[in-house]
Amino acid sequence: MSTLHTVNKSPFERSNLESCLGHAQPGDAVLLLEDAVVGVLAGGILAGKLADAAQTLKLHVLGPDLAARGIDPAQVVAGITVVDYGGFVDLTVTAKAVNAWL
Amino acid sequence: MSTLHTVNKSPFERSNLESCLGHAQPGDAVLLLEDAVVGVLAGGILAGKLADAAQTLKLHVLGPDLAARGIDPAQVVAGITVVDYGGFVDLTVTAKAVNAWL
Amino acid sequence: MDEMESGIVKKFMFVNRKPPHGTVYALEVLEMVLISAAFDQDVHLAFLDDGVFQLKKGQAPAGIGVKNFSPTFRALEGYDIEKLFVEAESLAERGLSEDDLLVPAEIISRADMGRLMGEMDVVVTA
Amino acid sequence: MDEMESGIVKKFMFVNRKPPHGTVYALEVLEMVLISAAFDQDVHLAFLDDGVFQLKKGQAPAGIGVKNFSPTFRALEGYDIEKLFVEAESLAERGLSEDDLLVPAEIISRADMGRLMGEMDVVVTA
Amino acid sequence: MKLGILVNEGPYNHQASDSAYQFAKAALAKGHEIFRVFFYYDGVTNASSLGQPPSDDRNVTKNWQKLAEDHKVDLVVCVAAGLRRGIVESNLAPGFRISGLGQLIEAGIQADRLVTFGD
Amino acid sequence: MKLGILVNEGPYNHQASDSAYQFAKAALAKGHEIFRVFFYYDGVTNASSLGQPPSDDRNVTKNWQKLAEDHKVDLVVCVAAGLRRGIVESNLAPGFRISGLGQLIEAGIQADRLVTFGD
Repeated sequence: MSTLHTVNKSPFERSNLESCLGHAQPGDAVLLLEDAVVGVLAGGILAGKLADAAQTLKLHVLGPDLAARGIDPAQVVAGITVVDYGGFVDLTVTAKAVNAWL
Repeated sequence: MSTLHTVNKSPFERSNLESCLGHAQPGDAVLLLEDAVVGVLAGGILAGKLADAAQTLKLHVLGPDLAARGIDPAQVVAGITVVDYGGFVDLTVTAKAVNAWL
Repeated sequence: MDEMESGIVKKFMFVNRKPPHGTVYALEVLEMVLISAAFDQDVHLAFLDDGVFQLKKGQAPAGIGVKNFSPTFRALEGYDIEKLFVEAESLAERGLSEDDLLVPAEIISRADMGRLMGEMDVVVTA
Repeated sequence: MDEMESGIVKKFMFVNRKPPHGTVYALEVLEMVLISAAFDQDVHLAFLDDGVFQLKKGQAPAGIGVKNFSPTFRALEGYDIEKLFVEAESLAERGLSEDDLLVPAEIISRADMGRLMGEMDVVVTA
Repeated sequence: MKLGILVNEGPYNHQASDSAYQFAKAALAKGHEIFRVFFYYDGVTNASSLGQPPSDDRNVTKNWQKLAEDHKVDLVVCVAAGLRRGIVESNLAPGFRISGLGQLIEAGIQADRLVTFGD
Repeated sequence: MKLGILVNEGPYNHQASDSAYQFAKAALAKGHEIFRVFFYYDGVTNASSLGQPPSDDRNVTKNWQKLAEDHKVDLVVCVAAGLRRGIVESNLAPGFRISGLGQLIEAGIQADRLVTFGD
């Protein structure tokens, strides 16, 4: 079974997304929530890195956190799935363990 | 008169040192304190960037914070001056304003 | 209050480098800014790095259970706080443009932002 | 206590990614680790990113007015907590080497650290 | 499924406790059990009875209390972290209890998943 | 010279308040005046009378109180930030006073330098 990794800080400000991606195993799920959601805009400089990561990891972003910051789900990098809190719970239940990259 | 910039977070973890260096004006003073001091080891990957910055800025690091983290002042990148809290006060008084990169 | 009539006018800058909602800083800085209006100072607001998201249009935080304070930025003009500066490079790196901003602001380069910061008497960051 | 005799043994990992002293996390994680020893679990400590500085020799925080808890790492062995893993790349990036560490620890690659994390039942990070 | 939750930060300054609350609500709505919510580090300040957020803002402490009332969720504040930060019996909000760190390790053992929210 | 200090974080979780205290002590030792220390955001929790850190650790609140006693330093806690976080008159440590954010702006105007400590 795979791990769910959560990242809650802006990848422009902190290294925790980078560290997460450097340790996650193929097939693991990653959820970006809280301030981490600012990194997912298709026009941003992290788009390429996220698209690459989506080749081996299951990337998700929390919809309520996107909405809070005025980010249209249509502008999110392709390959990242938008979920709500219920989806976060489902990812937790499906995973073997949850690894929070604080 | 110049500005004193303070940076208190690890430059390996956060972007605030980078942002500080991108905005500081020639002749400004920069003080690394608290967790930011972990970036100053001559053998670390930020040594080159700090040495470059020391060409135009007056770089300082807080000695008590180095000691707390077991870092020998002799291992600090050349061009960075070690100061104590009194030195921090002197830098503050000498500057026109203090800009904390939190 | 005496302090509001000190006669001293300083260049104040409130620096915003963090996104809204993940921390309270954006909201509480705004409270500082509103208070500062009563003191007749030369107030500047700077938005750089992730702080540019504070001015993003369309913020709807009901789903995370917190209040939407972003319309308050529109009220700043009524307090004569009109010097809002947004860093161009910060917008571009994040895939944002001037059209994304909910209030008029002057878009300036990183180099100009650095120079402007250097002119300030008091810089407050959260 | 009943919970100490549950018979369940899980692989626990305490992940340390922050330097000591700038925040309380390193100290309070250590308190968690010490308590976990009473529960007969399979306890792992991981030090990566800036967390490697927690194990740096020669920490002397008297000058910043806080207590030096780093000797506590030497006491872990007495609690049968002996699985300490330090990431090689994190050390190298920071200009540190195995000689800088105040306790014996297994130095492993980032790839191995990722695999080890993937084997855990419970991962606690601060 | 039985879920444990660890909250590392106080209310308002960080979104962590809001996210933890929304997660807990969603988990309960899906029929899962919250085995325990443990408050550590600055997370202990979620349990202050003295907080009075502006009336147009959410009240994080009351959110937790309602969850405890409606679903009998066990809200545990770390005694040592609380002492450091001034969260003690005299200002503990109803619905929370103070106990030791062992309660967190127990949650890690007994719950099927432990989910951490922090800075 | 007259110095103002802004403290944005609570004690223990972040070093910010320790650094601010050491800075203030060093400034006083050099003959400077501390015009005011203003506690904002989570910084308000520096003023809790209920904190009881372990006996072998420093007591940040007492450090501030001693500074106020010995040097008449004005320690001001933001009323709005305090209300949010449960720092109110009933648990305010002696030596601190609660007032409005205007006290911070005034410090920015009246002091020769304003120095910020935070996360």
